[in-house]
Amino acid sequence: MPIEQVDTPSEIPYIQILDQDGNVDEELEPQIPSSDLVDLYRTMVKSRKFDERRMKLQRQGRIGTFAPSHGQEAAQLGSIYATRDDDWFVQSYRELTANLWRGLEVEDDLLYAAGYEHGMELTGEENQTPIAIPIASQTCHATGIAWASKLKGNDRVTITYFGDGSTSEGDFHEAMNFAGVFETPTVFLCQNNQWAISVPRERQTASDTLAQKAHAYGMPGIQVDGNDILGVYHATKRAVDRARAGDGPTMIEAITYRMNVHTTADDPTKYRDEEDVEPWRERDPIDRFRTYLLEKDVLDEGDHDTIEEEVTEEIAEAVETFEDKAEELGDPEDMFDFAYSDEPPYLAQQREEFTDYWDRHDVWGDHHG
Amino acid sequence: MPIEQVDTPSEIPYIQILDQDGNVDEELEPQIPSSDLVDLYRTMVKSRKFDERRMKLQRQGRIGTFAPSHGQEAAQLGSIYATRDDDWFVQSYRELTANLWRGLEVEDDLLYAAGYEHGMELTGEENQTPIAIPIASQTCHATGIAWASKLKGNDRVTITYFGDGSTSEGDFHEAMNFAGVFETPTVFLCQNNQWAISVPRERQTASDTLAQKAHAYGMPGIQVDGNDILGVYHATKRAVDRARAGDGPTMIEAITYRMNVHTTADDPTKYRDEEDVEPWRERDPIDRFRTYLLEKDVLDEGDHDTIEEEVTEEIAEAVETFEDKAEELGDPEDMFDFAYSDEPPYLAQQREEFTDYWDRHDVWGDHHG
Amino acid sequence: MCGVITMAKATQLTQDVETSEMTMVEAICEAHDQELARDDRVMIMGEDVGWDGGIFRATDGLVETYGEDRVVDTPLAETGIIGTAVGLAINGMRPVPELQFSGFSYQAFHQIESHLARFRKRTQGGMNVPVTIRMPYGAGVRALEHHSESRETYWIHTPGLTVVIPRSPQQTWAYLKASIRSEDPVVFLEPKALYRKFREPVPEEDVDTDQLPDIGPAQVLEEGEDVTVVAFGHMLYRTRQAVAELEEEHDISATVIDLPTVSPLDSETIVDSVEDTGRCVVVQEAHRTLGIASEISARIMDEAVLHLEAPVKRVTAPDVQTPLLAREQAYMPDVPRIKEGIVETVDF
Amino acid sequence: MCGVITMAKATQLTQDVETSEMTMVEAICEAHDQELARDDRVMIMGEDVGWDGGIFRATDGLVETYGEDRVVDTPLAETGIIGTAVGLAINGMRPVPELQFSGFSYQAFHQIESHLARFRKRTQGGMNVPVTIRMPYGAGVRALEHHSESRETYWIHTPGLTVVIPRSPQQTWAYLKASIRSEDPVVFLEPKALYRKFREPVPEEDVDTDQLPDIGPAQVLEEGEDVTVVAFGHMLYRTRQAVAELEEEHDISATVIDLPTVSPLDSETIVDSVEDTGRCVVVQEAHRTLGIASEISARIMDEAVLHLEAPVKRVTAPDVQTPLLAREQAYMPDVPRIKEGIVETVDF
Ligand SMILES: Cc1ncc(C[n+]2csc(CCOP(=O)(O)OP(=O)(O)O)c2C)c(N)n1
Ligand SMILES: Cc1ncc(C[n+]2csc(CCOP(=O)(O)OP(=O)(O)O)c2C)c(N)n1
Ligand SMILES: [Mg+2]
Ligand SMILES: [Mg+2]
Repeated sequence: MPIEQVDTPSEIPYIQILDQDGNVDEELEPQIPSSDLVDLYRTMVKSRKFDERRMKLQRQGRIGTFAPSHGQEAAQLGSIYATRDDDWFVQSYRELTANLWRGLEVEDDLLYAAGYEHGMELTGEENQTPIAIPIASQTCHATGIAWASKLKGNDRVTITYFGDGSTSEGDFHEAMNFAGVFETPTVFLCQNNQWAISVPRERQTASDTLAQKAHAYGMPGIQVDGNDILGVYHATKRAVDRARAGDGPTMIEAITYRMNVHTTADDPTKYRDEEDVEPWRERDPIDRFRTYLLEKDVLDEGDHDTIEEEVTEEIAEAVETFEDKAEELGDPEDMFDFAYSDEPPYLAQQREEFTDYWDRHDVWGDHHG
Repeated sequence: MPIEQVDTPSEIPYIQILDQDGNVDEELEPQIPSSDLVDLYRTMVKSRKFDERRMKLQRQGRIGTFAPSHGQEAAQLGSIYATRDDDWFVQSYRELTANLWRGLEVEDDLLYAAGYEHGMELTGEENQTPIAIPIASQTCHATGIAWASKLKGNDRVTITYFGDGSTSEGDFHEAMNFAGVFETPTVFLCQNNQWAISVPRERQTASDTLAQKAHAYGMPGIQVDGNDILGVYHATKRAVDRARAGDGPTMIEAITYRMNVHTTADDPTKYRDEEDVEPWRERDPIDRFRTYLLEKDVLDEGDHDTIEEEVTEEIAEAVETFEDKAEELGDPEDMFDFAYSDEPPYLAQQREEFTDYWDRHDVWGDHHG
Repeated sequence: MCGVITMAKATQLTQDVETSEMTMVEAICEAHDQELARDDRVMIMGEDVGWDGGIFRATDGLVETYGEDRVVDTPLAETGIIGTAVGLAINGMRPVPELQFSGFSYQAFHQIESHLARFRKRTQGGMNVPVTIRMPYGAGVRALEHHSESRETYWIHTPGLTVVIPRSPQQTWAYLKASIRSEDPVVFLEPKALYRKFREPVPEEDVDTDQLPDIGPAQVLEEGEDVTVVAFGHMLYRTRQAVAELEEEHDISATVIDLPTVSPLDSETIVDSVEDTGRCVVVQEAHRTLGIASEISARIMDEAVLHLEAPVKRVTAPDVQTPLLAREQAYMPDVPRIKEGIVETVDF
Repeated sequence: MCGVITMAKATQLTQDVETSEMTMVEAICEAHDQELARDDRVMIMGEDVGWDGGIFRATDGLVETYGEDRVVDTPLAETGIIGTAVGLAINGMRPVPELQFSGFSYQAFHQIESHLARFRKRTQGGMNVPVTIRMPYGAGVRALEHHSESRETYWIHTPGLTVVIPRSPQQTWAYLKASIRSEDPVVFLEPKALYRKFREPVPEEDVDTDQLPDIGPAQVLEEGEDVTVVAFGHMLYRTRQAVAELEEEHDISATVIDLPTVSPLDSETIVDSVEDTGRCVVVQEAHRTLGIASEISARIMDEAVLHLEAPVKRVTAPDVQTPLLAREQAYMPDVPRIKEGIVETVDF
């Protein structure tokens, strides 16, 4: 007997369907209707454009901090497109592209970024959770949501998004472990964008891949080229189908890159060289997808400009709607709303005290700092 | 390119040197001096005897709850014996055997179990940490302690103990990940005793082995027969040598069994059958080690009884010492000690208020419940 | 079954129900059983709540009746327990997680503070997370380190949470049921020193929600003239003994107020009473600094300082780490200490 | 370098030192630098504290000087940061971990409560864990959810911790150095609204420990007759403006007390002052229920209620979840609100 080898799982497939130059692997090419292909493309372009617009609004002080999606459009869109509308979408804070696909209104995003909870109004009917800022905390919710679907006996799958850095948190570990134990229909979609603010992937963990962490929880792990929308779709579809069939969770590591700042509060020149970013420009997920669509005659040369104009227009209108709405929301009394389902007397008394004060003073500007 | 396999580590050796019947694998048999072999044996017997004695004291209400080591003596002793005295020992709460090897006085153990912090007095010179009750929390300390050794440039290794259930906690995950990233000289010794109170190993995680969790952190994992003191020694020595050489952490899964209650507050008949336990009686680590020592002529037939008598006597004396000490510690004022390095005025005032009260009332019995 | 009672005081019940004599821990188990039977969205989850029946037996026998999907032994991971409970609640379940001891709730602190307490607010009232977290808490059962703390302050100071601490088997039954049916997240702290301390008749049958107490209001248990004494949970038990002895020995007549809900805190009831009696003693097991007694004292300062004939007295544990079991009785306020506090206040 | 000053008030310095004008965040960086240079057991650790220099630049340039072993970018894991810091401290280091925002300290709550605050007690004084946890805290910088809370109560209510909240660049420099040298674990809460608000001369050279302030005592910044006003951190800044305006506009003369150490709380200094003025206003950024103002009110109740000519006034945020940035200025006490509180108390 002395020393023998124990068999443990070690397979991690790496998937790429559209290569860096937009060539497609025809065997694996998914059959996506043309209208969907165009919608997907439009969503990517809108996401990119809106990121640019938000950045300006932020620099002008009209909204607060946000985390751009730039560079990660394919990772988000290929995966969310592999889910159904009634599947659950459990986001972190960088999923603009996926949110747009799910129907997020641009003005609501801005309202939230400008500091109004009203932008995050949800009824529970949307099958999605609000932005989750504490890193990896939402992965536990995703396991719980998926678990509930299983208990209720419906076939909805839950997909949750998180970053490379998020894999270091205990919450990730516990969410994955519960998912493994209860075989919940969860897809753990890690956007490995190589950075957690200033900390590169290599210093986040000594694990060779992030995908292999799945094995610690008895679930399969997959790596995919995260800038290849078709590859991401394929990998996610596999995981979604598996979950829907009752075979449990999967973790996907989508390898991509954070092309921009971490958030608008961040200055990447402090910790990374422009040189590090350069090679990733060649791998731009939108360009790559466009090449494919042109090749496939789903788009023609002029379409891109039209789409860009259209989405720019949509965004411009939404910015106006946002500003009107923000104006209407002047009164800070609403901070008392929704604290409890019935306002306790003590809080009602405070509401009075504070609104009385606010009525007498204009105090919600910055000027009293 | 389409789908290719990523190479990830998957080796998990399983080690056994003394088999269930006490037969030794001569190639792997470690060269341990006879006097050490006898000391090890004596420590195992003492641990077992003291567990029995503590159980009685607890049933009589003379001490509070504790967690017996019964069945896990080899897992603890084989591993701690592979470390040096100046290595760091970071325990959880079930490591009686390892503690006895490190020099724990039986009366101090009892004092602590009877609810006197005095039993856990440590100066920092012992290179060990106190009992840690929050599951897996000590594994983070072990990574930190080992990290400090590395930063200070000394070659001390840190060994930390935890159970199968502990691998589910976020603390375990973060401790392992930090250890992997900073390549700390830590040995993570998991005593997989098959149970976390009532929850069996299979329901704790869907991972095939616990040892393979090491791969998620870029470190080697080893499985070992935890009831085989020689196998545990061998596996730990390998990990300790590796850590001491500066090659980083290792996780060891020692497969053993919790033969007794979880703690004295537990009733295992609620959740496990005597049948489950039965096969493990055949694998008793002390019996197995005795067979080996008899075979090897390190012990002869009468020695066991002599040793048992000696340790029983030692324990009896220690129980008396404990009771004398406990008697001396009647005054509860010491609960004010060591809260801060300098007692703040407000606390000094409270100390006066409370001691004044305690002086006027005999209030530390149970009778005012 | 042992009788039929009306129990307006502890439970708000106006209808008569079949009862049997139960300890607090049996009352918890009974309430679980009834709520599981009533609403199949309810589920119990936690470490050892299944086949072991809970380490205190608060879920004894339930897995046998309701199966492993509804009474779930989870992995050993508090963040996982609370985090998945949040998710389960988002998707329509009503999880009742047990954390084995309140001293291990800190492992899940961020899920409680950052999500459980905020989800409704964050989504503008759209998404409730009706989770009731049960935690045995407090000293008095000769347990280990981390098993005896009273840290309700952490939860009271967290806006968005409701914090319930019951005093008796009846009250526990009623408030646990009300909590499970509440749309708000509840931290339900069970004074484990009372788990098996005494028995009371507890309903063996389910009742309608309107028969369950409102979560929030304080309960005036006794009306007196000399002093208002406020307590809850384990300390209420000791306080009533102290008050009874003082009535007998010193003819002191006290109003006794119970706070089954320490958050939101019903200070109106306390303030009203203090306006009458002019004196107030608050008894808590927690250490003094920033215990709930401090808040009550501060609110009386706000609202009724002019009515005071003596300073509000806080009878509490000292501001030190909760000691191990040899000192736990000295640490907690006991009957004589409570009596001294009241006498001092009355004689001020 | 910009001058030479004596700064007894904020720092306890009796010797003259070279200074330069710094913001609070620069003062933190300077203090780090000096302590790293002075004692090679000191190390900085946390998310983005290395090559990024900290997201607020509190550790800017330090990794370049001291290397990656002493200024450590850790994985993204707060439990890991605090848990390993405890281990590092046990084995002789003096870690100064940064948690990126206090709103993410809850991930490490159990390591702080269960270990950091107890190690000394648990080992009967034998094993200290001299860890100083820095956390930016409070509102006012237009940040995201979880980035603006004031929850010092959690730490104040945890016996065994020292909790420091500085008010100015000088004070930050002095107390951070004193904290790092303290044998006790310190939670060092930095009011990020003041990070770049103003500059003060801050020593560019190291000083001996006896030149650093004692951690504990309150500081009387101004002596007045009509009312005692207590504050700390960001609110102290606003409070002083309010007091200055009131002196000018209403001829109100206030004693202003700063609490650089909110735990252990030096209530003696406050009580002494209230015995003179008969009136007290406490200003805190945190919401009201069980904020430090409640404790101060309760202690005044204990010790000085007979001296009061008006109830102790708590000027605080309301008892709701900290709102997003659009409402943060309305949420926090501002200068007019503080003035109203003081006037109400003086006119009572
Ligand atoms: C618990 C917690 N700790 C720290 C932060 C601050 N923080 C926000 S984003 C971030 C990095 C996240 O990295 P990653 O998971 O890779 O996601 P990415 O931002 O790259 O998409 C950090 C440290 C936080 N939000 N939550
Ligand atoms: C954080 C935390 N949660 C829960 C507990 C209660 N508890 C004590 S021991 C235990 C089971 C531990 O199982 P395992 O890690 O396998 O160690 P074993 O007791 O089997 O040695 C539990 C749940 C605890 N001490 N700490
Ligand atoms: Mg990232
Ligand atoms: Mg175990």
